[in-house]
Amino acid sequence: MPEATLVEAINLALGRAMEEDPDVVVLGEDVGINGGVFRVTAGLQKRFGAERVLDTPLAELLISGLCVGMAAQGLKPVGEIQFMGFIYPCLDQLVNHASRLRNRTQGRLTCPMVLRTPHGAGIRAPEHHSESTEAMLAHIPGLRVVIPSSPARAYGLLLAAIRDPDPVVFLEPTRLYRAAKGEVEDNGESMPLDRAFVMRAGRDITLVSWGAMLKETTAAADTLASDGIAAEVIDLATLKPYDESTLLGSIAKTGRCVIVHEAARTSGFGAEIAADIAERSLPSLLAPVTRVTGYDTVIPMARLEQYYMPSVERIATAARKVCQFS
Amino acid sequence: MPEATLVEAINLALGRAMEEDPDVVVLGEDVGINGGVFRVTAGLQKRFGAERVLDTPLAELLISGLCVGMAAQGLKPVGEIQFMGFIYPCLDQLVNHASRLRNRTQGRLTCPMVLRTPHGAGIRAPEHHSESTEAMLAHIPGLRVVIPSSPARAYGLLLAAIRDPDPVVFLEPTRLYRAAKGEVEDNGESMPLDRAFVMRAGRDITLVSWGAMLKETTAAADTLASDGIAAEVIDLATLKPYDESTLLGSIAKTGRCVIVHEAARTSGFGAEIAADIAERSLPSLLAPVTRVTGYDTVIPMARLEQYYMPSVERIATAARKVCQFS
Amino acid sequence: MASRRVNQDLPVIARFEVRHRNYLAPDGSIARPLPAFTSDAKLLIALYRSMVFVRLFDRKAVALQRTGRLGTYAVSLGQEAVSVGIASAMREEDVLLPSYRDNGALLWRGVKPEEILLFWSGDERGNRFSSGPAHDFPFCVPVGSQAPHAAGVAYALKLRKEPRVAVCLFGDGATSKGDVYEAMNFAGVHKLPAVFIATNNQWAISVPLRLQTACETLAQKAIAAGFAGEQVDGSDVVAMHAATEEAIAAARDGEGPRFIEAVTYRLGDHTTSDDASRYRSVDEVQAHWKEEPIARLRAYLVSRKMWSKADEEQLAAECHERVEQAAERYLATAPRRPETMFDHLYAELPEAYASQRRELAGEHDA
Amino acid sequence: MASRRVNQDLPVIARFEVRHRNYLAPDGSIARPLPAFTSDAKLLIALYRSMVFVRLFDRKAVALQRTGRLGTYAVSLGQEAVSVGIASAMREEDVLLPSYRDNGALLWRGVKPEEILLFWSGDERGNRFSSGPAHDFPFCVPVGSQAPHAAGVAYALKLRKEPRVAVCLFGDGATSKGDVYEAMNFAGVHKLPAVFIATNNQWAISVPLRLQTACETLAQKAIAAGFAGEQVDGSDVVAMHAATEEAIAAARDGEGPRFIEAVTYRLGDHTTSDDASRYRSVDEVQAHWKEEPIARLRAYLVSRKMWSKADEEQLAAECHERVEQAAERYLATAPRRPETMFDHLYAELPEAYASQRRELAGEHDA
Ligand SMILES: Cc1ncc(C[n+]2csc(CCOP(=O)(O)OP(=O)(O)O)c2C)c(N)n1
Ligand SMILES: Cc1ncc(C[n+]2csc(CCOP(=O)(O)OP(=O)(O)O)c2C)c(N)n1
Ligand SMILES: [Mg+2]
Ligand SMILES: [Mg+2]
Repeated sequence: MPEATLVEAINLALGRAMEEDPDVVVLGEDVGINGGVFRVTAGLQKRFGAERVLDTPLAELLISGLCVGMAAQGLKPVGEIQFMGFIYPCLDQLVNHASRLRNRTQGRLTCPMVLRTPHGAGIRAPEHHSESTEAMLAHIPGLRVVIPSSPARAYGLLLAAIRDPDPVVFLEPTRLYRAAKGEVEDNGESMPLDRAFVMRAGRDITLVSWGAMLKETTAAADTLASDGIAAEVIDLATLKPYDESTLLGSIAKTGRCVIVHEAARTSGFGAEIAADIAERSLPSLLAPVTRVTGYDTVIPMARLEQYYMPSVERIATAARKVCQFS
Repeated sequence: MPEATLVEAINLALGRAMEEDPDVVVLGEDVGINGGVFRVTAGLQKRFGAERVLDTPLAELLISGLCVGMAAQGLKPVGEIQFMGFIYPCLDQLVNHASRLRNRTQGRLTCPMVLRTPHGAGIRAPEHHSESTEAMLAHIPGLRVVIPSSPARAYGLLLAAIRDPDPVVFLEPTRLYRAAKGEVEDNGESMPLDRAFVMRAGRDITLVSWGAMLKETTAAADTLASDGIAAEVIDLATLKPYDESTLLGSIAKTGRCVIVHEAARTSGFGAEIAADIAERSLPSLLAPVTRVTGYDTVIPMARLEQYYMPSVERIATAARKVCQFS
Repeated sequence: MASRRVNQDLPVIARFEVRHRNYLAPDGSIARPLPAFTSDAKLLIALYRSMVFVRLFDRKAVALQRTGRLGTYAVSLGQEAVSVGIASAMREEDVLLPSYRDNGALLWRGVKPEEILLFWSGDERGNRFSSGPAHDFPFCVPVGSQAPHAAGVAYALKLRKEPRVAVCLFGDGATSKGDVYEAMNFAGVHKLPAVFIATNNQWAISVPLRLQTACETLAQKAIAAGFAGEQVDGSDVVAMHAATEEAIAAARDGEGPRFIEAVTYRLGDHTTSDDASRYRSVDEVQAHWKEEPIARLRAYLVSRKMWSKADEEQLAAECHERVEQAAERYLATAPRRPETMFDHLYAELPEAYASQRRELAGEHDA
Repeated sequence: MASRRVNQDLPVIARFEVRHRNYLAPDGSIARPLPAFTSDAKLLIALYRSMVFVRLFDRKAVALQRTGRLGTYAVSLGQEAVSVGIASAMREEDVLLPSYRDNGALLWRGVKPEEILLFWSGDERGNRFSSGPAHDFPFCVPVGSQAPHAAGVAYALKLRKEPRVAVCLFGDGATSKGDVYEAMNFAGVHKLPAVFIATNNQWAISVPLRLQTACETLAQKAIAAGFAGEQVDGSDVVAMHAATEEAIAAARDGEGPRFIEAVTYRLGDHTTSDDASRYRSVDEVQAHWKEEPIARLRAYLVSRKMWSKADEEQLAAECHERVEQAAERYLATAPRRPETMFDHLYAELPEAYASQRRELAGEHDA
């Protein structure tokens, strides 16, 4: 199977989706001739024309609102927001319209759109370019929130997101765009939007994460292995709705859990998972569910960002503590 | 002491703050001669003039952005968003600017603003008028999020919010605007922004809530009392930063906890509290921390809203189940 | 212009103008030569009947609200010519994106009055439009947020080369929202088949136009989007119909978007929750009663012998009957079961939320 | 106008125009009579020196970035006259709200070059402006979001009756954002002391102006906000200074806001992360080199014998020296300790987050 980076895998999925369905339209700032600032849409405008691969004016609210209007007319728009720090003007459209158009009209109008955006820090980008506020999105009923952590999952999940009849926010770990490489078969096969991926089986502790933090989480599992601790590593992949049964099943086995995410701790999506575990799995818990997260401060610019993001060491230390708890 | 409704208490606090500090400015849609659609700002324009009590154009992004600019120049703007369903266009300004202006400039420019908005359902208002998305706000580092549940607390907390040197979002339970009555002394005394209120002491279970849901939560505590269950009722009042020590102290005593909020369950602020308890208080927990919340669907319009919001019965049933757990 | 003008020595590189359209004067006399379609008596009478029906429908809705049988309601009293003039100039396949005060447009488009009542009672089923054009958007409550949808719809229509037009309605207050500006600007770039219409009823709840904008016309807002705007007497249904028809025709022919400012007046309260006497004088309202659209068209029709007292009485009776029957059907609508609040959340309810639906249905999970 | 025009029989009720300002032609000759301030040779030379310094500073910044000693950087190559022309027309007490490409304005206002470098290295301390006007805003990265701040600042200035003006800078791309429109519209309503300036460098990263808007000028965007806009040759520092000075004077005198479109060209890549050759031709860029502001002013100064080759050499040496020293001071800046990321989050760090700070500092909670 051919190797692809995350960028290439997403590009393949977009091309495939546009190929097989003339209703798929890609829009956003610089997605055309420039192929996106990360080159994710490279070549698409040439292949599918400027009407279907469309450079919008610089206006994020507009991009999200256009998607709603297009989708209501039966197109399948895939909007791009250049960085997650610029997604906030879309929230009105996501909360008040995209996520509820089907419900508001009792199924008469629907909103099969995807909004893609790079997610997270770690590439020494300028101010406001390092956001990871997936928890806000996960709170919105009617939305789906997806975040792949490998090229293959990016390909399969994006295809699923585009084919899904409801609105999906698709978060792309910026830090993995070029760093993550893996085999991707461009076979048009999608992956389920409600399934977590068990990346590694283990019986002592469950480590759950998503997006770029899977990297440090997996590395922490390696460290733990050398201590004789067998960690099960779960990539949540879809945050909303998330796959409780895989997660709770794992915890039924291990009794211990560390949740890792890059976003600020307070009211981050880790809280939802920890709360769910605490409510449904208390009897099987052998130790407190622990979150290793970004800090409750503004994510610093490039010079300090590495201290903000959970490190392998922080994760491993927390996991050891959880394992020692009795 | 004189009695006041929640509306009147907030009006008193605004009047007091404007009286004592000429930098306080009130702005929003219809806050002038109309006194706000809920009459919260009634009479203020007459007292303080149209320059300090200012009807803005219909533009929520603008209102929040004006507040940032005014605050950076040393004013203390109090912006009003007419309903929480219209706060989303403010998120860009709240996340990217208000909450981080101090940090971005390392203390050179600051943002002492308050953004007030009605919160929650239950008054049979039109579509999009019943939102309670406090969890999104609580995720933003640098912000404070406050929600009173009585006239006295509304008065004291709003004064504190206005005097606070940092941005505060002040959520006002719509359902209590006229329904809540209580003694309010217009003495200019503020209440601390980082303290929860123990509304009722009890040793068997901790019920924690905020805003309008305190009503049903307290009623549930009454029901439980008649079953011989002594519930401790906590009004969190400030969600960000929230008063962990009061809450964890209560749980150390009771070992059982039910969290009640109106917002959708997934990634609601109840998740944060439950996660925190699970992480820090596991050894004292006698039962799973349970959330009684709005459902994970779009809040229905008037005809079904009462089925969406947690009822006294749902709370009491959950609490009984928690108390029976062993 | 209010402020000191830009240095007058400099050369002018672009000029713009705004025109005004009005055919029927407030007293029903002819202000300027009428457009050709006015020779179609059937159409004029249909416009008249429709406006009268809207007014009676509004009145009934308020009565229902006052007696606790309807939620907050937004009347269009005084603005009937806007909704009706616009809707009557659209084809069925065109797409309407209405604001919450455009009952008249929905009714003309074939939405059942009982569905409109159902919506305002707080029931999502009111947006099903079981008999109207299935592609129309429901009332939009977040002011101005429907404008980007209109641009998206129009883009889809253009992409598919369908000869259809998106017609987007909003108020004077909405013109202050960035949403509307961003959408119009985009429509300009792509010459989309879209018509944007601002109903300038002078007020956004209690905020008068002069606090909304320093512009002397709203029509000039289109200049910033790179296309033409015109101002229309929005209490003159002939002018509204003519202006909309021309704009839609141009849009359909691929000439791009148009903007219309419909100048009218909200004679009623903002909604049933509002008390307009708090912020505007009775005199102001009275003065505007002289311009209202129904008496104006009636005066014209009567002067042309196209309408009689008997016609009026018959119409009143007919409208009364239709409204009452609609109200009855509305009141007889069986309530939704609570758990149906999950039924249109997603195409298929994810298992993660299915247990919540079961809880609401009273089925307890094992 | 591209589209079929509004019915030409209708009466015109409002007219608008846009004027263009340019004094120095691209070759440095005089295109129209110069404004009075140009008799002040010292000022002209200061403008020149400042533009040259900005260009060298930019070049150094790029060199630092290319060698891994600076983060992503946005050069202003070709646009130096905009920043410098504007800043030189401001008083110290006026408030600048810059975009991320306005290095020249910050430098003129007294911000230390090493602080600007510190900012672009990804260090918040670069926004301290320890030697510049403490009330100026830092660079704004979320495009257009500074415009509402400018309106808020101007409102505060007006409320306090301070004779100061807010000056807000953004790009052509930013004019598509609702933020900018909402802010300008509000400034119009209250006749605020604010000047909004769009640097139209023809590109927003890879998006050319024609995909940004259908408007033939950006200056006409102000018409929708109810005030005057003018178009200025943004590669002519004399025109930029004059236009800004007039606009600020009008604003300071209580005549309300102004809008300026500064037409120029971005000769460099969007940022050091961009490769402009992907979306525009070398020919296009070459053509614009003929209009660039520094050669233009130098040609004028030389033709007036106000500037010599020796002056140029001395200036180059001086600038080099200043830039190198600034770079050294920047590189010598001690890094922040990680836990300081909490130090300016709130006026006082709430206890709830204090333990996180301690964790970062390596102090473990008991
Ligand atoms: C985004 C948003 N902000 C505030 C409101 C509350 N609100 C409802 S109608 C209205 C005034 C609208 O005025 P206008 O656009 O002129 O329309 P009109 O009501 O006059 O028809 C306001 C402020 C809202 N519905 N949406
Ligand atoms: C709200 C927002 N969206 C997207 C971006 C990413 N971005 C940075 S600069 C830029 C183009 C800006 O163009 P323009 O306003 O013309 O300014 P210029 O860069 O040409 O100076 C974009 C899209 C951003 N910074 N902010
Ligand atoms: Mg209005
Ligand atoms: Mg540009």
